[in-house]
Amino acid sequence: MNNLDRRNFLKSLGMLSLAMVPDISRRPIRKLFPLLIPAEEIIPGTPYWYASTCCECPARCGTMLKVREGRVIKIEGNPNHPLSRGGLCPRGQAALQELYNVDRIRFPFKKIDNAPKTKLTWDSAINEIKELIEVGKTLFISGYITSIQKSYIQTWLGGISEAAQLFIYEPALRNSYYEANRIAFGRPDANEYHLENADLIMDFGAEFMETWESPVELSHQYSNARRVRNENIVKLIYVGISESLTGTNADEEYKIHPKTEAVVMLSLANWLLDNSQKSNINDREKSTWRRNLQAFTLQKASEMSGLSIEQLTHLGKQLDQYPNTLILCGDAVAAHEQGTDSIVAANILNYICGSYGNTIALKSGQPLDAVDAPVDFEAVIEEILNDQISNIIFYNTNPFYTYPDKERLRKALKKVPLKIALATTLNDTAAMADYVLPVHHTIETWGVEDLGNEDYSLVQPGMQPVFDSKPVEVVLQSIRKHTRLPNDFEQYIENEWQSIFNEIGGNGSFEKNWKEMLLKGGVWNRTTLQSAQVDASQGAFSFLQNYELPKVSERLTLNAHLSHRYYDGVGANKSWLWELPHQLYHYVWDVPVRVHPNVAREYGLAEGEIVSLSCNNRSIEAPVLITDQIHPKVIAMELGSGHANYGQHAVKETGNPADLLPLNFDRISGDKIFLAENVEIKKTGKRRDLVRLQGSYDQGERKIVQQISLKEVVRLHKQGAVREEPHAPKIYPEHEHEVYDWMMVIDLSLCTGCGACAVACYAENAVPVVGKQGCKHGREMAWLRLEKFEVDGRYRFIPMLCQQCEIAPCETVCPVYATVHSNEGLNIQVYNRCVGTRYCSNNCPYKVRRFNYYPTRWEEPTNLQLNPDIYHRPKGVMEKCTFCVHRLRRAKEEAKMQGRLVKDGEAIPACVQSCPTGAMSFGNLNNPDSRVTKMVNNFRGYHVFEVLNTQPSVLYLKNIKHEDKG
Amino acid sequence: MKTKNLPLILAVAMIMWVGIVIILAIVSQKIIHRFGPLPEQPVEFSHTVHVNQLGLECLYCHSSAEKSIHATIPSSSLCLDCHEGVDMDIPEVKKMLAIIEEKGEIDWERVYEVKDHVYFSHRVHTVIAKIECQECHGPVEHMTVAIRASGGSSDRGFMEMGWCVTCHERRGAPRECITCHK
Amino acid sequence: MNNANVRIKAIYNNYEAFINALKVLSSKKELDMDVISPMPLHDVEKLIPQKPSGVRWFTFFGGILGLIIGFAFPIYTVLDWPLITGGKPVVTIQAFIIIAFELLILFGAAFTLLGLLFHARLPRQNLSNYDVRFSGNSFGFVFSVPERKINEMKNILQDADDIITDKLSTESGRIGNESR
Amino acid sequence: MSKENYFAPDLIVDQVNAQVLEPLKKPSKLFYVMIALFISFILFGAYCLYTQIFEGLGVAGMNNPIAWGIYLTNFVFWVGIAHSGTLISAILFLFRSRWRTSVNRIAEAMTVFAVTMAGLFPLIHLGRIWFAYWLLPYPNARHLWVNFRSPLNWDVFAVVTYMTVSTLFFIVGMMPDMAVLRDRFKGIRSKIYGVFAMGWRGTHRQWHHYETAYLLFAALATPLVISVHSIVSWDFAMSSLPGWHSTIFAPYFVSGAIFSGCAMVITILYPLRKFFHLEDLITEKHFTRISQMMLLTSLIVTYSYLTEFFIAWYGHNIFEQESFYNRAFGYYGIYFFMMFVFNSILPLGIFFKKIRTNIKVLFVISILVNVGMWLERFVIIITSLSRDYDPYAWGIYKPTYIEWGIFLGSVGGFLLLFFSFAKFAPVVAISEVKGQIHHDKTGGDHE
Repeated sequence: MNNLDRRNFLKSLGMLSLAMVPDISRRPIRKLFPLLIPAEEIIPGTPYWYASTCCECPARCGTMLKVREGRVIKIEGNPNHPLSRGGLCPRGQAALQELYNVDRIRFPFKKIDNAPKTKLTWDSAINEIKELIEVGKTLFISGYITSIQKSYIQTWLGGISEAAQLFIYEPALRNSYYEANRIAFGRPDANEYHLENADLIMDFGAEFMETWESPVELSHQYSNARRVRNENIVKLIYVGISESLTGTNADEEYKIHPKTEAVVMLSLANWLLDNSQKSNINDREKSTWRRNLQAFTLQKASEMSGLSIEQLTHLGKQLDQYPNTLILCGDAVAAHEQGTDSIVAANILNYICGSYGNTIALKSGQPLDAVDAPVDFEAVIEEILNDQISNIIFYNTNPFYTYPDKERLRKALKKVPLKIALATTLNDTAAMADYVLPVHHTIETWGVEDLGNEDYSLVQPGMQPVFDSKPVEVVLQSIRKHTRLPNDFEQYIENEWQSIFNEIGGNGSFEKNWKEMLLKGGVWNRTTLQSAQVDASQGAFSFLQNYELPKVSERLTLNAHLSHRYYDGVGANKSWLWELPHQLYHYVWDVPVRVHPNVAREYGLAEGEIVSLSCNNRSIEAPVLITDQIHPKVIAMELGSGHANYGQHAVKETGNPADLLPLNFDRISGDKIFLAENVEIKKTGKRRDLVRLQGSYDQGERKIVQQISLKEVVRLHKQGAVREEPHAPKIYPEHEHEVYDWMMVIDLSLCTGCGACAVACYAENAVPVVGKQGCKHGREMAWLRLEKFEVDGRYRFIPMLCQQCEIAPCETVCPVYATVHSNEGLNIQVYNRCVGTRYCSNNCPYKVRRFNYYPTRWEEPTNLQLNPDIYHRPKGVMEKCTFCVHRLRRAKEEAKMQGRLVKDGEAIPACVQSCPTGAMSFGNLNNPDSRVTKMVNNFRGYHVFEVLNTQPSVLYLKNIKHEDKG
Repeated sequence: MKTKNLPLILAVAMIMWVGIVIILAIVSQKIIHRFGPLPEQPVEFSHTVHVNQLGLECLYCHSSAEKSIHATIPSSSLCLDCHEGVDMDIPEVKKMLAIIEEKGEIDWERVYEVKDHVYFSHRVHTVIAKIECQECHGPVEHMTVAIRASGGSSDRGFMEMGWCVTCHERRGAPRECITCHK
Repeated sequence: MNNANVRIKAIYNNYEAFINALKVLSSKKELDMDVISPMPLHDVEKLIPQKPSGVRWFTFFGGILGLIIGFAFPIYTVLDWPLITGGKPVVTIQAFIIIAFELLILFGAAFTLLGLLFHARLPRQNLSNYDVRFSGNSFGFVFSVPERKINEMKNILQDADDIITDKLSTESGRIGNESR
Repeated sequence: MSKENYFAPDLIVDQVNAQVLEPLKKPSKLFYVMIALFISFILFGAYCLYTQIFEGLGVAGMNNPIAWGIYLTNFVFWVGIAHSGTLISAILFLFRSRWRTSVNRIAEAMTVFAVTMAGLFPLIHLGRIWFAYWLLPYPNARHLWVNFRSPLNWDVFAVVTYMTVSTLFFIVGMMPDMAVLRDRFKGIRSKIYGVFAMGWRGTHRQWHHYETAYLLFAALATPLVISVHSIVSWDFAMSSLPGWHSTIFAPYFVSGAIFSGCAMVITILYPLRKFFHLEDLITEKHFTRISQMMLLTSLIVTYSYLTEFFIAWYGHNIFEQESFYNRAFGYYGIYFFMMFVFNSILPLGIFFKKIRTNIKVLFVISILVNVGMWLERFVIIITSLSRDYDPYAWGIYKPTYIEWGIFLGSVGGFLLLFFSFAKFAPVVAISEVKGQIHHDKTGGDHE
């Protein structure tokens, strides 16, 4: 059971024998291989940065890849990219785990049905495929890929045979917004949101802080709206069917019956027409609008949705009271047959409230057919079933996880003679293929993404490929050489870029422009919001006339929504995302189904009990989690569990919620349905405890999360009030920090609890992952965690990390000086001096210290991600957040080489760098014009557990509680 | 054996035993570290010839000593710059050319190595502290194959923490734990 | 005591007889004798008064030494490399008081043992001037007298249970060597 | 006050030797079985320790909020038991109490062996045990010393001092008895006793210096007992945890130590007396006296429990209040109530004469008190850690078989040492008993 190798035996000898003779075993000699070709500017030991784009989800945020010794070790947001502005979401930060994944496919192999897997070399695989692909029609099914790659593949398919078809299967991306705009305004364009101009955001199920549209960009805009501007901050009202991060961050939260959001919106529109002066509809049209909308009374809406009349009138008054309103309608609510109708209703309400040209606009240039509608996928399957497709190529997609009826898909695939999968890691779909060819991960490939409004974002490889994989384009070309396509893809991109460059009239020579594009990571010239006039009259009226109310089922509805951590299941092979606790319930390494207490009482369910959910004659099993934040008629479950085979981290014992979804689609846009109606719950009698990392959500009067009302903020601001340091007795002399005194300020009103900082910390500091058993025993290693506490009835989030206290309770009790106070105000943890008494962890009131109970093993490819500036902590050693002291040290060294002090913002920890909303700021207190010194005596500032006089270096700013005026 | 002086014998034995152990500890500190296991390099590169006679700078080969934390080893292309033309007949040069032919690169034995919890930056020491290479690496120009030797004042615990700390004390360099501990 | 060459060991089982003999013998100052008993006897204390034992000074000195080391050593180590921990000053006297107290007791006890061994001439094996029965339940005397005084001694010790006399070979065979 | 004779009325000096030396004869078969059992405990404990060192501390039950488990409970438990020995032999010697003579050797032996067991646990609970020597302030090449401000370092000094002083006190106390054995046995065994007797002859001068030395040892050992267990309590009192951080901890732990020490003395005395037929030397009166001391310290401990809750209630510090509410009614509430019953309610029985003089009942009470005291340390350490300041980091701790194995190993070690000592050396202080009897017989108190 325990491997007594040479080193451990020597260790026990050393311990038992009294000899003080030091370990004089031979010093291990290691070989030194100088760089093969010493490229002039590559100097080992210094980090390099490549600007690229994150392809983890269709939002396409700009990223910077940090490269050390030829391998990417960190992904950070690109500071001047319009979408990310330096921040990233947790999924973006965890992209490296797909690149360095133990389950990556390392060599091409062949596996025909249940024959054994045979290893192939590249040439033999390509030759075999070469002949087989000639016969019959070829179908290329891919996920959402960069626009340039799509055009490359389409031209390549054209070379095979005109009947060859490319199908983009990305159920999470919806066409309903284009359809809704076409119906309402006759222009099938996407929406462009500007939350920063809004005073009131009424959000019908659009989880813009998690997965909707472009979460990082929208979170950033929302955080700008949350800052106090002319004595006001934005108010967020969330109306949805189940709870979410966006709902929890909202000021008011309402739960409505599924599929009734359109009625609510139209009834509000109707109410506004009668009682609000502000709507921009001229009187002439008002009568026609009133005639069309008079069917939607508040009474009807209240009856269908479950909201009371007072609540509805309150919502109406809110819309009337605030000048700049914005109505969002998202997939968590509108993912049913009449989803597009709800979005049209949202457009109408926006139109009536006058949001167009102010907080929302139509974005031209976004390609309409970016994604093929899932309803057409049915047609494709029919085609396959009657033997018209002879070979299928899968790339970067996993229909075997998201497609509801697995049997039907399997039956269809049986009829296809040649199935090829171009995949980085083996997922459910690749397991079905005959030939599996390892393909580059997006961090190892080229690409240009069209962001609309003539903005382009570049995908640039950061390193040589980790394994013997090839880029997709080279594989396709080697299968069948297409004359007009150049062999290597970079050349193709340069040509394409040449045409785009001419089209948008770039200045200067192409070479210079291309270099600049490589450096900046893309080209974007965000013009201001075109306030193109939109006229919704004729489209809306016809829609309103023949809109029939959705039939609402009284039985339970399952909301299988996209997950904040695994998106549509693609993140389920990343251990950091499983170890990052769920943002609301802090469960890890499992996906429970969330039920309302009434449902739990009705079926006699307790937390952790396994129930079997069945719908559309398919059933899955999942543990139960009881929460009162959800609508009584709805049970919710995030996508992510139940993969057939998707690597060692995927959770198999819990079922896949996508199985229960119906096979019909949105009646207008053909998008996928994410709500399953008439779900039955049956107890199975089995139990599997949920591992939850947060002990309790009730902070009592511990004042960990504090809140201040908007009126109070305005009043104090007028007085020019300053935070007065609570009277702390100065018994002993103060520490002096002459040069640097690092300080972090976290603004709780901007923090949305998304967890990007927590995953960035895992990536930067090689924090070990302990797995489900480790978390179950309470040994999670996260240096930074998001705590959720109730304050004045609403839940708020607070990032909790080592506070680097001036009077640190942990330092006085360490017997071996393993943790001491530095002259820069940091609490240093010297890992190789720690003996492991763990007294420091007991004495820390914030409990932010983590102990290595077991040695951490970094299996073969994952160790490439380790940052050489970080010590790989052995077992028996205490570790904690060090404000990323290795980054501070690097920055100080750079500054010292140039003979100056560190500038503000040059030396920041990974969490501050990755925060999409800019809630965290970090700087040197001795530097008078740093952001931190200005914020330090902000009257909203407070320290957690100030009563203990630990004088932490982390200052939290109270959350501002929004209040209605008058 | 008379029991009379049994306790005496016991006491003496104890003292002797402890004494031996202490002496062994001190000696081993000295011997082992001072010279360390002599590395066998694939090619007998002679520093004396290149530095003393030809007057080459340390930085000519170890180019990034002033630019990065590692003072790198030159790649074979640097050796070939001269040795493709000059004194090809010396046996060592022949051996080197053969190795480069066969493996493309010479796999040098590593002589100096810092423990993996230590952050040691060459450029800080060479550029900011302006320390001579000989100060730490010993009189390399008089060595044929570079061996582990210290030119520094106190040789006790060479390349150990104490040795670095004394030097930091002497030169007034920062003695914060975080300067060197990762 | 120059030519004391005869050693006499007297063993008494009866306590009264032993005390009476002791009264007589104790008056003879020149006799350098050992009064041996299996347990401490206060009557002996009164009859042969002794100075207060020197072990006290050992303990006192040991304690003071411990106290000094207890303060000096921590202060030296802290000043050698002044690492700041928590809000405490570099030289924290309060913490060092505890170390000093512990070392005071440690050195005190160690020096008491040394004092005892030094004063009681232990661990010297001087079992020739001893008899096994003394550790049972009998009392007795051991002293050396010159040849001529033997019978005088004998009649003093006549009601002892057992008297053993043997010639001492060398001059140096002193008995009461733990005189201090 | 009337001279209460604590020994069997007809006991005379001659029989003392016979009675005390009787157990040193050939050991009976049952003795070998017992020794084998204890050795098996130790081997199982060693195996668990071996697993823990090589696989990592994760095999034990500790986790993030509760980083100290039952290793610390065992440490405080064994140190607590160790203090009763010094108490009975030193403090009662200073008080000239008459009943201590026949009990003090057993108590001192218990001290020395309990301290050796206690000394192991600060090492066993370390994460990297192979660097334990860093806790000692030895001059090293790294110019690094030890943090003397840390309570754990005071612990190192306290336990080392206590171990040395109590061992010296034990050896010096046994010198005269070893001389008795040296004279009674032949061959190699006599030589070993000779070594321990260090040439003791019992001359009046030796007795004179011996008495002074013994008095000084007792004088030094008394403050040592108080200080060592105060330092052990400061391991917890110096922290900022609600439930640990209170000024009553030093007297509370010292009285708790004496309380559990006396209980362990009774637990050991009862079987020893029966097994080695020492009924004449150790009479019911001894048990009564020890139980009275137990009662006194039990009252102090009860007072301490109540003050802790009073502080929490009166102080209106929300952290303290919630921590103590959780201690009584939280996940570990049952252990708190068991502790309160065993430590506070059961010993009240000793007020009644019937119980005080009935040895069997005292034996049962003493065992329960020991369990109660172990639970008290368990409750203090674990419940305060499981719910303290930050509600996020509240957690539950469950000991694993490794920790129970190591505790069993320490119990086995203690009993093995004790029973082999009882077989090797006199269980009762022969010379002191003789002195006591002789003193009574020759009448009157001369002081």
